[in-house]
Amino acid sequence: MDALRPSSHCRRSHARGSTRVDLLLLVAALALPVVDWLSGGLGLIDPMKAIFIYAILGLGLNIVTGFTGLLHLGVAAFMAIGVYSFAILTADIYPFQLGFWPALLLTIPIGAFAGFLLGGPTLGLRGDYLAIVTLGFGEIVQDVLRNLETITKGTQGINPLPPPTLPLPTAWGGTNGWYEFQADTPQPWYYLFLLFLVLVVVANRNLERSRIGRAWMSVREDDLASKSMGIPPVKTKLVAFATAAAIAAFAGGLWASSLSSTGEPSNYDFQVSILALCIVIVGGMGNISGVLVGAMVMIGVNDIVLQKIFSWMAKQELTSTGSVFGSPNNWKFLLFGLALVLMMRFKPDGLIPARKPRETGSARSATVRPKGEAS
Amino acid sequence: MSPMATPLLAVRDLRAGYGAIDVLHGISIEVAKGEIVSLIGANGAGKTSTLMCISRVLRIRGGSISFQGENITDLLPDTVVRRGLAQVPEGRKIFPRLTVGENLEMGAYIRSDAEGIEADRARVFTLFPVLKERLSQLGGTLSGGEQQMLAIGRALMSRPTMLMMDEPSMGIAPILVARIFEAVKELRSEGMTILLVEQNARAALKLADRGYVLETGHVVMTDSGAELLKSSRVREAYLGD
Amino acid sequence: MELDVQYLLQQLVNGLSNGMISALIAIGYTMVYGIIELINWAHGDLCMLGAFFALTLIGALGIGAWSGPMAAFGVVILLLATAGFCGSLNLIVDRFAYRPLRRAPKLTLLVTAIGVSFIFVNLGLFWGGLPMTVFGEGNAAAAPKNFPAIVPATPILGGEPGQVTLTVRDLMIAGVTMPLMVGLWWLVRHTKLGKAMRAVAQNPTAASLMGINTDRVIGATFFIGGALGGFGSVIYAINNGTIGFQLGYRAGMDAFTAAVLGGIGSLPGAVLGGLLIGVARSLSDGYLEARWTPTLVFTILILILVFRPSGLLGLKSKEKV
Amino acid sequence: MRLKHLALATASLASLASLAVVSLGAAPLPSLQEGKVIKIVSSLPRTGSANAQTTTMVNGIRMAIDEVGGKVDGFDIAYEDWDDASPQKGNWDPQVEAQNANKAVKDQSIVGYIGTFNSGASKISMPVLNKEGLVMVSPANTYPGLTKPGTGEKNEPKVYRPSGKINYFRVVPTDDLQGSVAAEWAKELGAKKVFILHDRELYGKGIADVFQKHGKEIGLEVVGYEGIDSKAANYKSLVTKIASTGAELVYFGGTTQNNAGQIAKDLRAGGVQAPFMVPDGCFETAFIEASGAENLNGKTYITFGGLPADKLTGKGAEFREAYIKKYGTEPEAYAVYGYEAARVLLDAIDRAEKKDRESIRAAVAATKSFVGALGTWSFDENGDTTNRVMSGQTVKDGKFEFVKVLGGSN
Repeated sequence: MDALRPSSHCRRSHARGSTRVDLLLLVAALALPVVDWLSGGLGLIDPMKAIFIYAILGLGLNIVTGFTGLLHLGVAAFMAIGVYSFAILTADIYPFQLGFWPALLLTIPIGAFAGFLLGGPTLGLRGDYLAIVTLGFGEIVQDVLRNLETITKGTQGINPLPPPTLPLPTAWGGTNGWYEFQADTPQPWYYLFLLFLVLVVVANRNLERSRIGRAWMSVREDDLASKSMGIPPVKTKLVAFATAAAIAAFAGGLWASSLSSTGEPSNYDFQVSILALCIVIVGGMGNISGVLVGAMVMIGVNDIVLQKIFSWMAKQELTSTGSVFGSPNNWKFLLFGLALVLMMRFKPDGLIPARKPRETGSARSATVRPKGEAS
Repeated sequence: MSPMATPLLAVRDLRAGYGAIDVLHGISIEVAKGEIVSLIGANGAGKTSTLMCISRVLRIRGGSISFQGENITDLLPDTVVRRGLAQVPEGRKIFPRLTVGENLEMGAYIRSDAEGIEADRARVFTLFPVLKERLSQLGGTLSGGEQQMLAIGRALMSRPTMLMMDEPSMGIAPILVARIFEAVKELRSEGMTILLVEQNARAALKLADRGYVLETGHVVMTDSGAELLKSSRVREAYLGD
Repeated sequence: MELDVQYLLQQLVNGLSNGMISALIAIGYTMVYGIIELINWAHGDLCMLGAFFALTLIGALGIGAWSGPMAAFGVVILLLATAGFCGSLNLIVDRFAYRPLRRAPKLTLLVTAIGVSFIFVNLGLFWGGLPMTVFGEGNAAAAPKNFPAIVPATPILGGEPGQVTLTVRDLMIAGVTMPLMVGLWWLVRHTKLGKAMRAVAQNPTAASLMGINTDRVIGATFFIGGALGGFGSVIYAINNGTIGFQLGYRAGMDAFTAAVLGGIGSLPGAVLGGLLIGVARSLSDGYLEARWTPTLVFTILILILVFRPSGLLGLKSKEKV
Repeated sequence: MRLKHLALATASLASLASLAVVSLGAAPLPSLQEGKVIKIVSSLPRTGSANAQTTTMVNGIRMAIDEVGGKVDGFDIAYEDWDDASPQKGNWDPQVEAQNANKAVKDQSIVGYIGTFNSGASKISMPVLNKEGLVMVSPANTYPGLTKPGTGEKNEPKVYRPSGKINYFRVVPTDDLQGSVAAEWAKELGAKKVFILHDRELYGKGIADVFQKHGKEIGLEVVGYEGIDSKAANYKSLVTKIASTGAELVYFGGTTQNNAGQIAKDLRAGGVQAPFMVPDGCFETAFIEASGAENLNGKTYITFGGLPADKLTGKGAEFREAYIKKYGTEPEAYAVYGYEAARVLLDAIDRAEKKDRESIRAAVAATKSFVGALGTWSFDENGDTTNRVMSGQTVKDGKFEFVKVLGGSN
């Protein structure tokens, strides 16, 4: 037990520190629409929604990959399950026709159930085998959504989907006592997304410090040792997996509502899973604040910074159509890839590395290669 | 103990660690040619880290290492072996899915003198005849003691000037432990310099010319093997008396 | 449909010839995984660049116009040059992207590989946009490119409707992949380098204590894996006849699935996995609905892993800590 | 540790601030131009697989604007080429399309929105633009439900028109037209047994479904119907299957990007000599390049909405000449559609009394007997082109060759 003392102390003060980061981010996020408004519309509010959604998705994935140490390459599949179940529960071409709130709540158990279904038989698998199972599941879900036209409308997409509603008197902008969110008024959406993000962050922080959270990390550090301490690894992993699936499905439901459409099944392909994974790793595996920063950097750079730079270039007539090199759009993959490589090169533990119990976590990464000693 | 004029291996003020934690806080060790020097200490005292630093596997944060009068602090692990400093690592670390023969071949990786290699192989087989019987068996199928013999044999295949051995007796049946210490003596009689890390302090100090006692990353005592065996501090802490 | 033996055999031929190409690419994954536990995400895209390199070479040397024995000579040139290109490129990537991260967490390496894959895809887009005569008149960068049929699809067996047909291309695929696989097996089993590769894979620390320069051995592994990918990309391009900057994703995914199905890290496993997936795809296309083929392949994969957690020929290694 | 976190927090704030600065620098203040600049934007997938097609479309749009010297009725026309794909997806991204729509309605100087490429993307932006009355002209959407009541879901298209007004127009014929015309042409060509393939996308499957439905109505025997895996390396197994059915014509609903060229190649390599028919998604030289001319020559049929540029006189011929001069290649189907979409929009801006969104929307809706590069046509009450002239082409000596006008009866 003596050996644990310094680390638990360090984790406590670390938690204090990250709470501070969280609060600062929250203050910045709350202030952003005001800044945006004061400066006459920077167009930052709308793209921020994507950052919030990916942050929620990343936080879900962080439970599996960050806390529990499992490589998960199919988180988009659970998002798609959330998107499509939200759509089927709400759209007026289906019999259920629920409202926004009950449907969004239902995505959570549906996602969790899907997580159990996949995780149950496969979570005993070793790391990279599990990775390909999740990857394969992602492909299967996409194909099933595409092929089962009678239920999912195939590639047509399901729309329109109901926006959130709030009980608000007419004086406050409601009609008949209800305020309905509008697609082109991003501020209410912004704050709603932010609220959900905060809820997910708080839930994650509590999970991180809870018994199950400690069990996750113990499984990550040492599967066998946890078993001997009475933590059943497969069951523990399953809870992590289902929780992540529930969060991803929830993010999906929210997203579908904000788009008022499911889009196509291919909008939830492998690239989304990879992006979520990159957010978790670039931010700092296992670190909640890291995931937030990761989402901000990864989506912010792509959706905001690059967009602004490119439209500035277009205005300065720096672009041309003559050759493949002339259009900035043709450089996007390269810039994105280069950013990933450089970030990993110079911050291999992520932008905000998680502090693991040092005796085990760091010792492993400091051996020649992070690899178990075969003997 | 008299100061050595030109020690074969000289470690000065060595510092190293993992992540944010320092495990070696300035270790200084010297080994003269032909000596057996033993490092003893509790679990986590830094014995294995010291050897890994000398083999240049673990990153060094301060201090220097010289071997045969040359500074080897900035070398890569494979070059250290080429300079004649081999290690039998803790837990054997044989290659489980290579045959015994292939394991030995890997030991001679830096060499290309076919005849010399053959001669050294024969020497290993005289030292540990059982390896010859197991020649085409996979390393992972050997018993713990046999694996230890293989690990020692493998290290010898590079024809080192000095051998570092990390816990050769760990997890091995007593009868085989005796055989291994026997082999260490034999090697010494052939003029091999040995730096021995052992948990079995009594056996190690009996064998050693000199010893160092490590505690939490510091050298706390150093003396001849016989003197250390007599020391009350050592007796209490490491010999269970 | 009643069982039509000719039809079944033809589908098996189709499946095996596709499977062999997958297997060749899968070996690149499995070798790199075996030695540094990296899922080399960029491997499929490396093969894509290899195909563009081969196409450029055809244009530069005018290989497309060669015929008869000269065409065979042309194929050999393409194979060797592309293998060299892909191997060197893989080696360079290892040197500058992966080697600095040897001590970093495993997933850091994976994200780097994903980044490299994006870079490769973009390079492929640029490559396709170069105004070269070999790419036809248009220089629409993203459009699929025609890869000349240097090896014709002439039947050497059958050829009439309803007969089992085996073409010169099928022969070429077998003629390239089989010797390479045997050669690789020999290299890994019997050469000093091969043994060193296995030693590094099994215990890198111990290997460096043996005086093995692990970085050099890992580099060699990247080179060999990349070179096999290069061979694979040439026969892929000749066999299919169309290449595009996004082909790497799928070629890579098929090969990676094959590698895992066979047991990642195992060379015979990669080959077996590739063949099995090729045949499964072919039978699914042939007897079921093609739209369900990807689903079927992944379902088979998941089921096999559930019952054989380390793949078909994978080592039942201990749960890694 | 405390210091480190403070530093991090400062860094993240700083990065937010820098985002703000970047955007401040980039956003032009509309008031500076005193309303003399009218902006048109296009929202098309510019990153990833559709890049080849959208590049030619953007070329077409730029040509249309250049032709009028960048000025209409005294107003300067500014054009921005927006991307609705993201690099992380390599394909159209609903989030980005939604952002584009929201961005467009906010910028009051934007009076026309050319897009989208994917019908699914329009489903997202249509209602947003509709509420603000911003006119949208699609050069590529063919899903009928976007405009035609009764062809899609029961709530289509009214869900896309919350304001009740029609703001969405398209210059391309919809799948229901092209699919039927193709089936009829197939019959005319003498095929009795057809094998239908599609790429499992909204466009490709939509058109294949119509082909199947109409084909059965007119007495074609559908001997096979398969959705392909558009990323597969090749289709040998499917071709073996097609060969075993004795199909006399193979129809593929899909695009060049979704491997049409590979199918053509595999058909011929697999000994299937039956004619191969594809829709306008393959009417581009890239299709011939990808397939290899020898696999298409004389046995491939392509349907296209409107007459190909080289068969047009007047406007169409001028366009073709100018395009070849500027870009050095034959204008593709997509280039024409892009050009036509931009021209109809510019024409409406010219005609609109006031240069505000509503007047321009009304002017687009009132487009009648427009002399365009695709022929002379109008917008009907749904916002669809009345151009029902479809043309059929084949491939000869590695080039598209006009065969005949199809389905011109209405």
